[in-house]
Amino acid sequence: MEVVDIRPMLAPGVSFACAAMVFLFGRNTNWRRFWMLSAATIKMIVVLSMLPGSLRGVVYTFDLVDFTGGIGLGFRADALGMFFALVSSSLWVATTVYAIGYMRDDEKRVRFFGFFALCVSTTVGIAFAENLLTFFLFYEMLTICTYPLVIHYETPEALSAGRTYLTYTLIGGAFVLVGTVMVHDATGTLSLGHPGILDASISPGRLGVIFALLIAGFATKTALMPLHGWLPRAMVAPTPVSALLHAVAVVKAGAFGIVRTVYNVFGIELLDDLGFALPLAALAAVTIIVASVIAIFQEDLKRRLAYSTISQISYIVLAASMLTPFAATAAIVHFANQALAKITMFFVAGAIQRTTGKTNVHELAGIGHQMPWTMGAFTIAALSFIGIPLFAGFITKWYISLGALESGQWWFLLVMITSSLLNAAYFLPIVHLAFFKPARGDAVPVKEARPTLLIPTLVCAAWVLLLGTMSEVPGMPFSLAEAAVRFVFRM
Amino acid sequence: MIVMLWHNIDYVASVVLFSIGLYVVIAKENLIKKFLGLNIMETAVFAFIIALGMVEDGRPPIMTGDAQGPFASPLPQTLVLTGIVVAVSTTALALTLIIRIFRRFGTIEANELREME
Amino acid sequence: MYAWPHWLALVVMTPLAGAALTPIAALLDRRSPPWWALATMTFTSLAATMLVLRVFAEGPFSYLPGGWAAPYGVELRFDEFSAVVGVICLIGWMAILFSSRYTRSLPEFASDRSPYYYALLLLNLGGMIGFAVTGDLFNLFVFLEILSLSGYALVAVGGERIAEMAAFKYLLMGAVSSVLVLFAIGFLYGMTGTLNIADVTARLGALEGPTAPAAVALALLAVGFVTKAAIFPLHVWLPDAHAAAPSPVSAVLSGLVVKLGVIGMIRTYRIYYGAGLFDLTVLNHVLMWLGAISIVMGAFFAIFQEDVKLMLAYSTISNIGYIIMGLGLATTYGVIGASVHIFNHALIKATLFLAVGAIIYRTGYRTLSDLRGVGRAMPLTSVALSIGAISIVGIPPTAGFLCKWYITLGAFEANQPLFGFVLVFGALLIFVYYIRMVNAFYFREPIHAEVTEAREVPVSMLLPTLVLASLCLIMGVLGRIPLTFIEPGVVRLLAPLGG
Amino acid sequence: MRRPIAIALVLLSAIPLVVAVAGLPAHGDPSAPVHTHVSAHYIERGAEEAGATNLVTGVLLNYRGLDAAGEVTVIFTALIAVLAILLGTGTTPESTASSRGASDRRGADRESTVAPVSPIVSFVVRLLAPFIALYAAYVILHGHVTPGGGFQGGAILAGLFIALAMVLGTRAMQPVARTALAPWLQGAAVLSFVVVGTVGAFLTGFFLGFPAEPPLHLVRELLIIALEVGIAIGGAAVLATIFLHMEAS
Amino acid sequence: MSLTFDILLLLYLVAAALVVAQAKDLLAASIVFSSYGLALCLLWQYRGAPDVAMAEAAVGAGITTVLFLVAIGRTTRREK
Repeated sequence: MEVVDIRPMLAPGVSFACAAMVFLFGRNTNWRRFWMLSAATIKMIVVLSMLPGSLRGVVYTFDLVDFTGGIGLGFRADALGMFFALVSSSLWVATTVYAIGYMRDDEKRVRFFGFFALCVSTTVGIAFAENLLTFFLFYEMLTICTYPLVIHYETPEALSAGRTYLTYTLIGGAFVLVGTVMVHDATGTLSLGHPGILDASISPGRLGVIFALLIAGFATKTALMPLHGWLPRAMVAPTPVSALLHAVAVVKAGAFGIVRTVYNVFGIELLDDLGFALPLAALAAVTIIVASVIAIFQEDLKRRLAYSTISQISYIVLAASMLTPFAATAAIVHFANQALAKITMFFVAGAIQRTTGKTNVHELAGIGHQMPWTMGAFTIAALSFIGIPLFAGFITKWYISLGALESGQWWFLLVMITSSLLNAAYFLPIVHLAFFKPARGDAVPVKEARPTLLIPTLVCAAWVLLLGTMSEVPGMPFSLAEAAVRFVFRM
Repeated sequence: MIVMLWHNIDYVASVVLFSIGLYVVIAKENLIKKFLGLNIMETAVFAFIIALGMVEDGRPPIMTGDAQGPFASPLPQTLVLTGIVVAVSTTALALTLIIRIFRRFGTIEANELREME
Repeated sequence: MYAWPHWLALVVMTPLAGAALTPIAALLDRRSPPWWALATMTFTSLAATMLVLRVFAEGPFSYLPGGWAAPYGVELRFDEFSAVVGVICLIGWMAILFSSRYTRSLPEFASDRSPYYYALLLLNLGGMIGFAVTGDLFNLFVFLEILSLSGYALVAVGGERIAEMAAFKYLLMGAVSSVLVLFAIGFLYGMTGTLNIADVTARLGALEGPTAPAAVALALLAVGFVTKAAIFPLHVWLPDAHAAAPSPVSAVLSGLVVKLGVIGMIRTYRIYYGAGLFDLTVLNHVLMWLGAISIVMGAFFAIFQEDVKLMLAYSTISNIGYIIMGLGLATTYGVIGASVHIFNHALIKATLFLAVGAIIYRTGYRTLSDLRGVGRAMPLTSVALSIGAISIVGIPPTAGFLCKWYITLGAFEANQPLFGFVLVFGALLIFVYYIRMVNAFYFREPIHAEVTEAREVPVSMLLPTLVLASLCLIMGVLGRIPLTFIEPGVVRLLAPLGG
Repeated sequence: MRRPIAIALVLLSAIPLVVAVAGLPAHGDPSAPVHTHVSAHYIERGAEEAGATNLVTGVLLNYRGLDAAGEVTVIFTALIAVLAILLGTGTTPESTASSRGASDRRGADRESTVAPVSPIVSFVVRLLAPFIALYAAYVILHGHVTPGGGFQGGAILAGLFIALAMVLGTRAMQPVARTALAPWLQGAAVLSFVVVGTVGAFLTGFFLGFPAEPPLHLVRELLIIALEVGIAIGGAAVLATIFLHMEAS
Repeated sequence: MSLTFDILLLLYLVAAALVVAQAKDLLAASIVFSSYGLALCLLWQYRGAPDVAMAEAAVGAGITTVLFLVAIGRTTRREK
């Protein structure tokens, strides 16, 4: 059932307005905080208010402008988009609180928070994009809005990282654009409201080019290997930005694009017939393993997390390209699972850096005693990534494994197991170091991180537990994912 | 055959003059010379247009009472009148620029100017 | 209101009359020329608005000066492409307003030069308007000369060191291309005995005998107009000329004057498509390739420029490449995209040049490294500049996007995917140099005190910049209006192709 | 290095041009389209429709009046362009006259263009001046009947002015160029088209229209003469001013 | 007779154009250009275009040449 409703447009609109207010009247700290927090809250309320309807199967749509002949800006909150929007808007609240604490003494706060709000605005825009053009629009805006955040410190290193970031993502964006044009040329429509708009009447060669273009374009933001080069370098950004890039916005936008390509542009049946999904799955599998191996050797905590992100985000790609209902559920649910766990970890890394100034893994010995709450949150996230039952990550791995069995491709199971082991290999040493090793050298007494940093961390960690234990409870995001899967598989 | 060629000689001459002018514009370095070349190109085109409007044994298109045809076509002549004005305007502007360039750089040879730039 | 027929005569004659009266106005009051020019353009804009409304409501219409029927007298014909007069008036108005303060900073710009500067601007605008609305080949040439001559002089008027040389280079190439156009008109006249564009088309279609003259005339017209439009390899005059001119003039030259070469190409196509004498595939392919080379080359050169205005000038070459490529694609989408890009690029480039002009006016610097950090000192101007930059790269929802989208669609429609790729990746190259600019303006520490202390420019300069910048956004969001507006014209242009 | 490229380019363009002119209707052929289409109408009806026995004038001012308006605008543009480039550079006639006083010998020497004028030439020019002016007036006012017209006459006047300037020294002519009337004279051609065009619009309903009904033939004649005079004054003033400014630079 | 006259005039035009092209002395080139204009004027008078001939004589051969002379006087006479 489709209902015309302004809320899908309102959601990105709120953060857009917030950005405008911040840019215009952001000099005053109190007003800025007021705008940021109230916009984050309002937006979450707007998204949440659509949740009951979405669970009932209602799709909210709103067409803003029609340029001409089916090319226009439109918003559409279907189950898949709702899921992504829910994740990003709820995490925006957490990140905002955290960023207010983290960026307290920064000179360029106005610019930072303005673009920060714009980023979230565009992310929700991506989630609610009705067609590929709107998707592309927000996708490019996201690229541009994150650039000032990446180069925030304006050091030569940051500027160079920013250049790398732009080079990768803009070239990716160009691929997406050409792919989009070809889709329009082939079908005359760009709508994402169907389980597949391309059909078999188009020559396989052309479909192959479209698939390659779209996937290559989205994969640059997803940081799928070998297109991952920008992500570790972008770690020079302030920590809330890294959290945003990795957990909520940029990488997820790419993954969401791949999911949309697979489910809404091509559709399950067509891709199954064409057999394009298998190479993509193989690529994802390789990325999962290789990135994990690289992560083991990273000394810098944030860089280790970066490679971990590359590995984890590929779960979504892998699951999406399996083309079975169980795997699809895993792909969608992983948006939330990965986001919460990863954002927790970045919050922790940032909190440690702000409180103690430490960035390297080996310096963390004994820190668990000084900052028990923070490191506790870290442990929860780590266990979730490894895939221990009761934690959110387990759900993903379980459903991917079910999907692997469903599709009869046993080697996916092997990938899952290897990946879990590797995750353990690079996360557990940190936990071990933090809690079971004495602090080395001049142990300056360090207290727990300040509340604005700690509370968001703990909230996210709690959600990791909550998603892991109570995902089947009606009303939890899981049921939304199932609704999305039903639509995609026409069940 | 030869008579035909002689009859068409105006067109051919226009093309020859046009080519000479074009050659001067491209090959010569002196700016004034370039502009002399451009003027030759322009007059060549004028000659071409006037030749278009000419008639065998034609008279000027002036309709005094006793005038008998055939008359040359008046339209090409008006075009060329306008063209001449355009040509002199362009020349005046170009020469002014050349004088200013000479004041500034002390030369009007294109190759020397390129080095100074 | 818009049905009054005389608007079409007024829109042509008002700026010319205004120009003739400007030195006289200066006699009465030395400070009056800018305001007089502004008043003239205001009235012209009114007329242009009426005309655009009328063509939107009724389709193309004619005006017959002197009342002589079409092939015997000169016909003014206003079609969808002529709607460019709207943009000409808008940008002209803004440039004049901008100039009223800007010219005070020019070297050698003594106040006694001022009336002639405004007269030249008015003549330039009037020439462009006449060029866009005339339906007669020779009249086209006359207006081409008015706009070219005034254009050459406007380049030199600022008194930059190389201004006169740039102007001369422009003049030489422009004059040669004018001669070529006149030669071609001579050929067409010799074959058909008429100068009216519609009549030439019809009689050329019914032509008996050799077609070689028509082919050569086409080649001459193409070379002539492509030179005016500054397409590779005939672009060499453009960068210096547009960089040396005063910024409001650059806005007019880069935004409008080069576009008239494109309009000339459209008129040429109208004749030859309509006559159907021969297949234009070869010409189209040549134009596509030249367009593609211009896109890449213009963008590539722009990347290495330190001088902001030179950078913008090279980006003009790149963007004209888009338009010419769209024309060469010869598909509905491609030509619609190209035609609308004529309008949109004019807005965008004018925004950029005015914003840069404002910055130069305040700081006196014009290279990227000198202008570091200016974004903080002049926030509003810099925002306008950024909007322009985003638009010209073609990032939605700005004005530049839809055109590029349409031209890319056209490339696929014409089964030339290669050009689709060139276009999209050319846009990326363009982005690279605008990123350099934004980086320098916003994210670097200033190295000059003038930059840190720069204040926002006065309203007469800020207003045009901001209005144009917001139009870049509005035209992006309301992109459907120009697209649907131009569509009938394009369909009519291409109708002989589809059979 | 430039020469071979130039020759190649010129040949490359000349060959198609020769082929093209060979394809045109035979030169002077009365059955060519040039003579049978629009021109035939002019020759047949032009004299009575346009009100000028000299069809060239008739076509220029009447049938294709907008072309003529454009033409005078072009030359006006040239003047404005020259002024815009030269003014303010310290080389205007005014500043030359004032700054290069009698003490500056070089300035005095440079007043005439090429070489000192011999007394005989000087005498002849002065002697002929009134006759040339008379001839110019005839060419202007009789342009719609006999060969000639406003622009030709204007050019002759300008030529006379230039000859006098060479003979008498440019400084003697400066007062003419400096009058408050100068902008009016320079813009005369364009303005006369605007005025006559507007009058025509009121009389006939078309811009630049000339009333063709027999009772108004005198009006038509007057309008055409007004245009011719305007063009002549404008053309002469523009060319003379350009000369003076270039001379003084 | 007429054809011979034609040919002679046209030959003169081409020859004058060549001289203009090759002369190193710009003053000489300008004067030859003036004579070229007068020859054109003659040709056009003969082609039935007296109006154009008059304009060319006054403007093309006259004023244009004077402007060239002024420019040469203000710059340089020799072409390098």
